[in-house]
Amino acid sequence: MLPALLTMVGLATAAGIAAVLAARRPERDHNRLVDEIDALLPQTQCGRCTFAGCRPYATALANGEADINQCPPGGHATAAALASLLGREPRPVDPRFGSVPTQPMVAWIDEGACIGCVKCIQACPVDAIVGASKFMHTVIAAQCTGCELCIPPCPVDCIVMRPAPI
Amino acid sequence: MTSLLLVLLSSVLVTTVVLAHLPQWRPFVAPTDVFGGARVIAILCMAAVPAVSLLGWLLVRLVLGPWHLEYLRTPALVAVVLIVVPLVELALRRRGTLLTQQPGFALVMSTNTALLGIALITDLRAATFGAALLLAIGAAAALALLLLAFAALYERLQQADVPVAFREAPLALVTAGIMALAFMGFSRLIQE
Amino acid sequence: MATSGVRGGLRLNAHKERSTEHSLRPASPVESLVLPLDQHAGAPAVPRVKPGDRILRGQPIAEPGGEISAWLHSPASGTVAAIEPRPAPHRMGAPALSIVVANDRRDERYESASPPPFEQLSPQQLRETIGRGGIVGLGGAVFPTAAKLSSAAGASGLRLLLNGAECEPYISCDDVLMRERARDVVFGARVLLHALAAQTCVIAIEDDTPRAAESLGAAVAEARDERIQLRLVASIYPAGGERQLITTIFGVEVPHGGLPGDVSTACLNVGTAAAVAQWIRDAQPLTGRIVTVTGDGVREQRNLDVPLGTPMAALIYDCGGYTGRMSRLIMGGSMMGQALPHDDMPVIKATNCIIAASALDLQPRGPEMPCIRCGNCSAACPAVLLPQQLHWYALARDLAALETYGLVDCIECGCCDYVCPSQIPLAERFRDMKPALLERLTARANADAARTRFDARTARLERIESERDAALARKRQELAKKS
Amino acid sequence: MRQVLYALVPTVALHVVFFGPGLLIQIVLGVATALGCEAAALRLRGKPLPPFLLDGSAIITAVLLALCLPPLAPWWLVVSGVAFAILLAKHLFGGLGANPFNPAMVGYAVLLVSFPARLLQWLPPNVAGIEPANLSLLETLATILTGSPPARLTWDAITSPTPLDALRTDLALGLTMGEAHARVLFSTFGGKGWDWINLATLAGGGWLLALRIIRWHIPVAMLGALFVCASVMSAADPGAYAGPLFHLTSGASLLGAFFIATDPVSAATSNRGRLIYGAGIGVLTYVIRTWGGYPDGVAFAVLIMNLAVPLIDRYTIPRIYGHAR
Repeated sequence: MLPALLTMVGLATAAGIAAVLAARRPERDHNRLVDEIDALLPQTQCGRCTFAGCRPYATALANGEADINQCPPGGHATAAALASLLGREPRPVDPRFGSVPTQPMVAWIDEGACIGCVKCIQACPVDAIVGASKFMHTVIAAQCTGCELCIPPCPVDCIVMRPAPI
Repeated sequence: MTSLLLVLLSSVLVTTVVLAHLPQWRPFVAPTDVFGGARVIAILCMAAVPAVSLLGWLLVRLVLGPWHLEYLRTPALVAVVLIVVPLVELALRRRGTLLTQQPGFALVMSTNTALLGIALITDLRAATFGAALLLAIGAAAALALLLLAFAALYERLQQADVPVAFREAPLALVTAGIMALAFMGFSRLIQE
Repeated sequence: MATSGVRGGLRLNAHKERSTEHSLRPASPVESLVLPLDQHAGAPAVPRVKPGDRILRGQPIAEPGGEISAWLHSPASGTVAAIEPRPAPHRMGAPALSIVVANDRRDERYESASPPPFEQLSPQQLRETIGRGGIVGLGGAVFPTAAKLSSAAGASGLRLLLNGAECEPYISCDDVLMRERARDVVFGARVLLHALAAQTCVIAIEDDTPRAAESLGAAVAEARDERIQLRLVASIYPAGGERQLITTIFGVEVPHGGLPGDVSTACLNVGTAAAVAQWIRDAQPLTGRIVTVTGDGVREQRNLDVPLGTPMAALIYDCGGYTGRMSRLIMGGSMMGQALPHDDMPVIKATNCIIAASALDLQPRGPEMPCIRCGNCSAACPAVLLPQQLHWYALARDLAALETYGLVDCIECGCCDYVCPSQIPLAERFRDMKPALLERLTARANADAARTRFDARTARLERIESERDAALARKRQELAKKS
Repeated sequence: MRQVLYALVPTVALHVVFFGPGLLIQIVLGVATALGCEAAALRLRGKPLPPFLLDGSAIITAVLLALCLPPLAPWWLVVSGVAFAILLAKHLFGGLGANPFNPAMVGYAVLLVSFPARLLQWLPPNVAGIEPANLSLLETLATILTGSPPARLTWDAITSPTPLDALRTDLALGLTMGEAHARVLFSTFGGKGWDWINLATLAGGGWLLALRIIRWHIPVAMLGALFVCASVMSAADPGAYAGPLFHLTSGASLLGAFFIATDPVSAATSNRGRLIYGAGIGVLTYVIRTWGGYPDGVAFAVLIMNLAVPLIDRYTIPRIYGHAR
């Protein structure tokens, strides 16, 4: 009786220790997972997911602090890919984070109305707006991700979203 | 030679069980990368199967045997699986082999039947440590290969025009059945 | 000795002799010429004339609309009748903005200052001059020649490859061109060698065009230019594909995603070389080309020297009209050509051949059966792809797998279609899937670029922040010292 | 696929010469079942009948399966085998072009595993030195339909093991190779009768190769691997293992190499993959024949390698033009 008890208790303890050891992701694994998630995100850097950019969102996903349906620019395809990668249940994008765009859009500055305040330049997460203080600004369409972050700061509302050139 | 073939035969039984689980690794998902998942599990098996089998064999010979506790063999081997798999998983994660699953029980869940089965067979069949080693390594290789083969086959079948009623699990079971049929060819390979 | 270093390919019945029996003759002039502004690769040209303007033959009527674009010259004297959308063959009959020229049949020539002998120009000046001739690749890709030369020029050990291997069935315009204008080809080769600052030139032709070989051989000998040599290649379709030909002649493969320039080669069509010669030597810009009119559906199968903008209907009429067996109209060869919905479309710079096909020429495909993975297609594929696997993934629209199996490397030669026992239109399916895959690749490239820029900006902001903090701390320390 | 059927004609003809008209009845039964099942499956799946029914693939499956069965096997054997092949192995997986396992071999394996005794009741060849109980066409038909031999004969009087089977039994009884070979069933390099049938199969296969309907990779790799295995083992112990020529000319080696393993749907698809696939079949065939529980291993070997095909395909993508190695 005693040997049996000892054996099983010993084995169970060892299993418990192993389970505790394996319960945390080692850093390297964590970083690779973040990279892998980041690769699936559209890199719009719009922050609509409530995080400061795509990589912060990826980190939150890897930590289990965010859901897979928070990326409107990525649309349902991205949500499905994230669900598949993370082994979670796929869900459509949550409309609370924004509507899924039907076509790629880029920002466009009405250069006649622009007063050269540089506020949009500071807001652009990918440095896609060029210009200087008191000079007209313009959006480099090829580099614009369509995040719309430049629209709220504009004091004269001269920025509009237009379909991306092909 | 003979023991290797024996191992192949033995692993068939357990593998069929594992394979029936395969579609469930990524529940509810259009399985975009079943093969990628299977590759990770195959690597895990390559490492865990020999470890579990040998530890189990030693445990039975050195602890359970002398104390006449053979009736505890199955629960003891389950415990060995529960010890080894998380540690192997940890080692893989340290190496950076991508495991997207959250750490915890997922991998144990999907591999325990196979590991336990192979450990039991090793324990029953191997008389010496050398034989146990050979059996364990052979079983690990066979299991890993079969997993990969079945995952690749599963991915191919995803795109086939399969009658709706037979999609996913039914077809996986039929396939596993035909596989078992194919491996019947190895039956009586070793007359003991 | 004819060589082929290419894997796969097909020996096809070339059907060329039917159109090469008659000698080349100019097409009969027509009343109205339609010149689409986007008939070359790259940005559309921008008109320099207004409706009603009087123009002369060879006068530039549209200028390049971008970095990669081409000049357009009037093929006849007359007036600009309109600038309006007209059905265009390169758009499968959809309208393209075109300059319509009303021919006054006076054939008055536009006099431009004739350029100095090309040897006196620097390679760069010469390339610019070639660009002003409106010259684009006449093999079918219509890429502006000046842009191509500029991207390739200056590489060390650069070789010029003139492609006279007209491997596609039915087309014989290059064959006829090499027979009749071999001197132009050789002169063009010398001009191009100078423009590229290249040292060697290979003119590659197929071993089933002996008269072209003879005539070119004589022209090469006459030119006494040791840099130029003639090479025969086995007539296996698609031996004349740019990449395939480079591999056959030089034994190197153009890397994936690369250009011939990456293996120090500039590859141009022989017709382009002849057009360059006519422009540089005779100051005649590209206003016409040789077109093969063939197929069982037209009465007189032959090659014609056709002014650009001539309606195809007029060309068919010029060749005696349709026969009763005519069933389909195709621009290009029987393997890669495009079916056209009607013949009310102009000849453009890309029009090498018009096939009025009967059911004998192009047998209608049988009903499509499932792929049985026989592998005939992969044996025939010159790009060493596995079309049977690509097809499987194309049906499943699995873009990731299509990328792995190299859909981007498909040259759409149609060999797989031709050999498929299940009558699967493979090349068409691959063509349909390519845009989606390219979109995916572009999206990924854009995302990568955005990520890099975002990371750079984040790093910059952090640096500025830490510098500001450091400055603040320093100031505080100084203040603390003072007090 | 019609040519594949033509290429089987010599094999079938010699089979009839040596083993009587049973095979023809089996083929008729099998083809009828195959077409019936195919039509039913197509109807159920809502596919058009004519192009699929007439493409010949179902007929080939039936003929190959019939060729593997003893000529006097009862009718329900071939019918159930073919039905399994067409319904389960083919249409369940998506029909023509999608079946990962060779349907004929699935049908055969099912029968072999379920009714091993029936499948071993082969006939003695009709050659000088062996006096088989020659059954007339009518008697053959009656035997197949009723499942019992004509009243004047017993099963034991009619049947005889195949050379592979006989050899296995003899070796198990402790006879050496030489002694086993001296028995009446064997000719110089194979079983009597079987040598000629296999020669006909080789001719048919060669014709298919010449027509480029099949490619050389799979047959050469399979027969080569079988040859190498048999050579090595019989060189090691000539008394216990049969030589390479015997292996190549007995059982379904040649039929398998040219007609079964080359089924493109279930085979590997790149040339390198085909070599691996063929070699795998050769090795497994030898292993199962020599050490396994069944007299012939081709069917199992083919099925096992079928399973490996998607994996092989995945790792044998040829280098695309312009890509770095």
